[in-house]
Amino acid sequence: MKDCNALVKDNRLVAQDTCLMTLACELSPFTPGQFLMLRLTGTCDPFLRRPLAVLSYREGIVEILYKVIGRGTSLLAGKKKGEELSVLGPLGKGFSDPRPEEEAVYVAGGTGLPPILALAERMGRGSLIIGARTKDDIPLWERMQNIGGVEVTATTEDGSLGIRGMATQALNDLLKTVHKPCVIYACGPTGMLKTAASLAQVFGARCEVSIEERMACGFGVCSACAVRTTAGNQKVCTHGPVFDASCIEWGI
Amino acid sequence: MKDCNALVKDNRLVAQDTCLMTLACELSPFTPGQFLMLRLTGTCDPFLRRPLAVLSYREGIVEILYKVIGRGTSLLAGKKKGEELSVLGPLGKGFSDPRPEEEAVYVAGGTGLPPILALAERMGRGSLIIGARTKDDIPLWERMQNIGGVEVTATTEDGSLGIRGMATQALNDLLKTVHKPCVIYACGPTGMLKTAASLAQVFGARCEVSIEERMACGFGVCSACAVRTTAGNQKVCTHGPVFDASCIEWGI
Amino acid sequence: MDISTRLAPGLCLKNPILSASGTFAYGEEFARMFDLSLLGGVVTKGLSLHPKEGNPTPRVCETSCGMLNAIGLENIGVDAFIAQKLPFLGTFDTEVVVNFFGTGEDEYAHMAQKLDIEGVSAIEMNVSCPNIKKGGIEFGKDPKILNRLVAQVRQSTTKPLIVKLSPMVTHIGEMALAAQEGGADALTCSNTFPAMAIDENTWKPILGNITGGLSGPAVKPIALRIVWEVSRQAAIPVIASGGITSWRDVVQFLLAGASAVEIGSFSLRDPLCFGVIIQGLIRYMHDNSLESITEIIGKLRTP
Amino acid sequence: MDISTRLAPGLCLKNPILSASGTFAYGEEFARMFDLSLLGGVVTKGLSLHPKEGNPTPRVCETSCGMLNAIGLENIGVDAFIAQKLPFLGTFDTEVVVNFFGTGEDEYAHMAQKLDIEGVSAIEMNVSCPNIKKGGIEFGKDPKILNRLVAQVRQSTTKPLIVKLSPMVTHIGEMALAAQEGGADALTCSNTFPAMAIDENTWKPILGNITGGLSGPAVKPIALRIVWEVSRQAAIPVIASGGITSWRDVVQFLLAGASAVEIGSFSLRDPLCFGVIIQGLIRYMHDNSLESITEIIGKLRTP
Ligand SMILES: Cc1cc2nc3c(=O)[nH]c(=O)nc-3n(C[C@H](O)[C@H](O)[C@H](O)COP(=O)(O)OP(=O)(O)OC[C@H]3O[C@@H](n4cnc5c(N)ncnc54)[C@H](O)[C@@H]3O)c2cc1C
Ligand SMILES: Cc1cc2nc3c(=O)[nH]c(=O)nc-3n(C[C@H](O)[C@H](O)[C@H](O)COP(=O)(O)OP(=O)(O)OC[C@H]3O[C@@H](n4cnc5c(N)ncnc54)[C@H](O)[C@@H]3O)c2cc1C
Ligand SMILES: Cc1cc2nc3c(=O)[nH]c(=O)nc-3n(C[C@H](O)[C@H](O)[C@H](O)COP(=O)(O)O)c2cc1C
Ligand SMILES: Cc1cc2nc3c(=O)[nH]c(=O)nc-3n(C[C@H](O)[C@H](O)[C@H](O)COP(=O)(O)O)c2cc1C
Ligand code: FES
Ligand code: FES
Repeated sequence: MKDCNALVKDNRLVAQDTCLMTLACELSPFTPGQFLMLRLTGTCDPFLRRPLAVLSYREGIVEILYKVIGRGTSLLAGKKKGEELSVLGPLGKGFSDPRPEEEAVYVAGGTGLPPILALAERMGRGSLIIGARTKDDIPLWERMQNIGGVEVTATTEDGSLGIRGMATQALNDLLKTVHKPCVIYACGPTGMLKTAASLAQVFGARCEVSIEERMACGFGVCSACAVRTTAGNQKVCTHGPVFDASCIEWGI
Repeated sequence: MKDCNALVKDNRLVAQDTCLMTLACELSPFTPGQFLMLRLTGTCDPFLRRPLAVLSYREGIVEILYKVIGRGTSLLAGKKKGEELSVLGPLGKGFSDPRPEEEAVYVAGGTGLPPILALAERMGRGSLIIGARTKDDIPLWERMQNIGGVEVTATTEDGSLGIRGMATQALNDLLKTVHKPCVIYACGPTGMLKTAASLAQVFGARCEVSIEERMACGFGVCSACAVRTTAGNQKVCTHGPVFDASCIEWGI
Repeated sequence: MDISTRLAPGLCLKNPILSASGTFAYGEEFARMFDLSLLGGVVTKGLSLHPKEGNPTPRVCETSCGMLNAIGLENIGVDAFIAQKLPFLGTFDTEVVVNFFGTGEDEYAHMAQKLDIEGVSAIEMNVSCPNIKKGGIEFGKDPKILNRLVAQVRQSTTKPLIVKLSPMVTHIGEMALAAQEGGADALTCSNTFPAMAIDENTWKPILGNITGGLSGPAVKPIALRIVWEVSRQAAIPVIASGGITSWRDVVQFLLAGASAVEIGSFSLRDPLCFGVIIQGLIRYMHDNSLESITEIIGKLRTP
Repeated sequence: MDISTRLAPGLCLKNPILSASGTFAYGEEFARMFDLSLLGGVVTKGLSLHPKEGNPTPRVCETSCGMLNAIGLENIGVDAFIAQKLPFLGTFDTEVVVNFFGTGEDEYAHMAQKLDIEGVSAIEMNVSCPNIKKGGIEFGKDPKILNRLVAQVRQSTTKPLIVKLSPMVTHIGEMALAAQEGGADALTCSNTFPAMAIDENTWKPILGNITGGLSGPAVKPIALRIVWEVSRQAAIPVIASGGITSWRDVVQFLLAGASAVEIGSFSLRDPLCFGVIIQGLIRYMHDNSLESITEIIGKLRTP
């Protein structure tokens, strides 16, 4: 982990309200699932950094993919080539590699795509399910289809791309067809993660989920990002964001 | 007075820590001595607008000349062509014209140049004295010398340009040579204004000074910018910034 | 859609947006920028029995997302106000709330009497001033002193009486109840926070008065908590004040329990914000199919 | 140049920069980023007798130039701290200040006893917690309750005792004197300001706990005023806390009367700020030919 200045190389809209930014900065090697804390301005307003997953990092160039939600991501979307950002990371614990005997299934929904895509690209095997409301919400569709060794399925609620329905339905269908040990990697809305976790139990699969929680520091000192686990409260930013799904106490 | 968006056309260093900015925005006609309140960012930090005199305004293009002092002026100096600012103005009461029979003497020191230069350029007659610590502190020296009809004298404390000494000394010397009714227009450090005011009294000249005071609104509603006058407290932003020097209670 | 809001018997604003005291002078400057009739009400600069000169300059100073002021309550005095400013305000279709203060109970009462005239819709007492008779303790810092003061003013006026609380107290709810029991019709929560700024180069305070009052977005989260706390304890309407800059802020303060809001510092930075905020509120209500702002007031959903 | 500062008999920091409680955990994470020995001292997360789970999430929220937190004092408990964290902190050349709290006087005293061990340089009492035996009123809100509490803790420890005051009180000077007379060696001014945030879309509070504490640059002007007020009334050293982000802020707080400062929220945003601030302070003193920070402390030039 380092605090470094990053230079915006490119920043463009790649789907409805979703931007892909490339930044030049020297990071240590990352594990998919790890994230950065981005500081957006020189002034103290906005005050807190924003957590965003690393999509890729190679030779001093990092990619992030983000949805414009509120003030911070709007400011980010306004950054132009040549502007500077401060970047802290890579932070947290990423996904574990699938074991050699395991079939890997990647499931992403909403803003959960970046860490999942990073993992699928790194592993180059298995199946990826991307779920969205509609076609326009799916970024990097071409790029996903070209990950060598990874089979990609999209689900959309309105049927505008791929299968009509939910990602978890497609996951269920897929798991039925897999006849070897399986590991599910999921990132997305809590409802999706919960369902993925129970499907994993039903099918006897291993399941890792990447959790989102509001953060202040991102490196483990403020206790903002608590998540209830079977081992008590854990910090999403250092113990996670990736957790073994069976350890999470999902609550109501 | 209007609140309008202004587009930065140009912004460049023209002397030590001093920038000239041109902005495109539609203002109503201005009187030299009037000022603008500039808002620097979209966020609330910095919170207050900054008062800056109008140097010139013609056909939708306004010029301001400012010294980089603190946070606000630094942010201003960082603005690039194409960026936007919000501009409130023109505000306040400017200088009165010299009467036909009056000889006009303009005296500027420190950040006091812009309103004085604006007036000299508008009037096209009289004498201008610009005082500074050193040559490098004097912006727009060429431009000043080319104001048709206005004789320009520089004074520097280190003698690096013009006469070695203070602007008020040069004013004193000049007044000795003028043998008709005279009006002095001054803007600069309080010490300078005070001396100009007493010289005016000694020589029986009329004297108008432009006063600086911390402002919050700039349009007369907050009472931040009080100045003691013979008529009680007055607001620099609406009753001034230009006052008849004989009305100011200079204090200690 | 009904965005009117009731603050007291006989005091109903057509919308919940008021100017704040001390950032609107007596309305003349803003009237040159927009029609004051668009406001729910205007609150005047705080008036005293005699004209007041105020503090030495500098009187304001910028802080992170906020500002300090130590104007020192400079004002033209109540008589000059009534003679020179009130008639002008009367030409607009808006409620005129007159903010005032005194140096002792009798002066407050005297002021209230003087302001019990046509053209004044309500009076707002600023109690963040020292009681010079009681050794300089602020009226707004002791519930007993506040209660007595309010009761005395109550007897001196037939106008709706608004008490503007000081925020920097241990038990704001106690102060609210003290004012309510004294006969206040509504409460403004709240005034500025005592604060200061220092210049590390000169080693001097930046303000001529050493300390001043903090306002602006910086204090909004505290003001919101105070409104929420007071509105659950007091039975009378609450007017919010502190850091409001947008219709979003207005909705948040309404949810916390405010019946109206005052916009102060932000209108110094953006004098045209009032219209923008009112339009934003109307649009928000329209988009959410809300018929009346009473559907928002105090409707915060807590677990 | 001497930038050391004395906070109590036997407690002298090599420089006036401390971490703040709750934004530094127990030091391990920061130790991976820089050598903790550069700090004047570290202040640990607030500890309780038993481990504490804290509040439901969301626990933090951004505000204008600041943040709210409602962590709910989650901590590993004093025993785990002593066994697992204290030895690590002991490996650095810095003072270890242990922040703690209790639910009643006996628990505070018991905690103080437990912490009266080697490796602990001083203890800092957080009194912004409700006294569950006294109907939930905060210890830090009543001078009598505070005085008794401090006196009892005083008798239970030989360590320098720092009391961290709650800022949201009517008379902060009274609270300071109550702590001083109870036997405090130093005062930290101050903790966060009770505040809240509301989501106008969901109509819900943003924090799981509804309210939280405001910190960051937004509150700095108030914290500065509190330090100035307290340091002129109390005879014991004051440690400043609230919105510090730069060496300029540090100089301002020293001028106002602080003997040291704690840096909290800003270090969440900029974890490397400590070194930058210490270097800036040294440079400032050098540029101004200052030999010792005692030449700055309390030297505000007032008219
Ligand atoms: C470990 C981690 C990795 C993430 N990776 C990505 C990613 O790769 N791409 C992406 O689009 N989004 C990602 N998110 C979500 C992203 O952090 C938020 O969408 C973003 O912070 C919103 O900021 P804002 O200022 O636009 O929204 P605002 O609502 O204005 O933010 C206000 C505050 O809430 C916090 N916040 C708001 N939404 C979230 C959220 N969903 N999770 C955590 N904090 C939130 C912000 O950080 C900020 O402190 C990630 C979140 C976490 C915790
Ligand atoms: C009517 C008027 C006209 C002016 N015209 C010019 C001009 O044409 N060119 C120019 O270079 N300067 C001018 N000034 C001074 C200019 O406003 C300040 O230098 C500028 O506001 C400094 O802002 P800052 O953020 O860089 O400094 P900071 O010190 O960071 O500012 C902090 C606060 O102090 C105020 N402040 C600081 N210095 C002054 C000052 N001298 N006068 C008033 N407020 C101040 C700022 O407005 C701000 O609110 C004028 C001032 C006034 C009152
Ligand atoms: C320059 C200035 C002058 C003020 N004068 C008064 C006053 O005379 N009487 C009063 O009750 N409040 C006064 N206030 C307080 C405001 O009315 C308001 O309550 C406070 O600033 C918080 O709101 P804001 O954050 O919207 O400014 C003043 C505030 C400012 C900034
Ligand atoms: C996330 C967080 C947790 C905190 N936890 C504690 C705590 O456990 N005990 C305590 O006394 N203060 C706690 N504080 C208050 C800080 O120590 C500090 O006094 C306050 O935040 C003001 O300083 P700042 O503006 O530099 O953050 C906490 C503050 C934050 C932001
Ligand atoms: S965000 Fe601070 S501990 Fe996780
Ligand atoms: S700056 Fe507000 S009255 Fe002059």
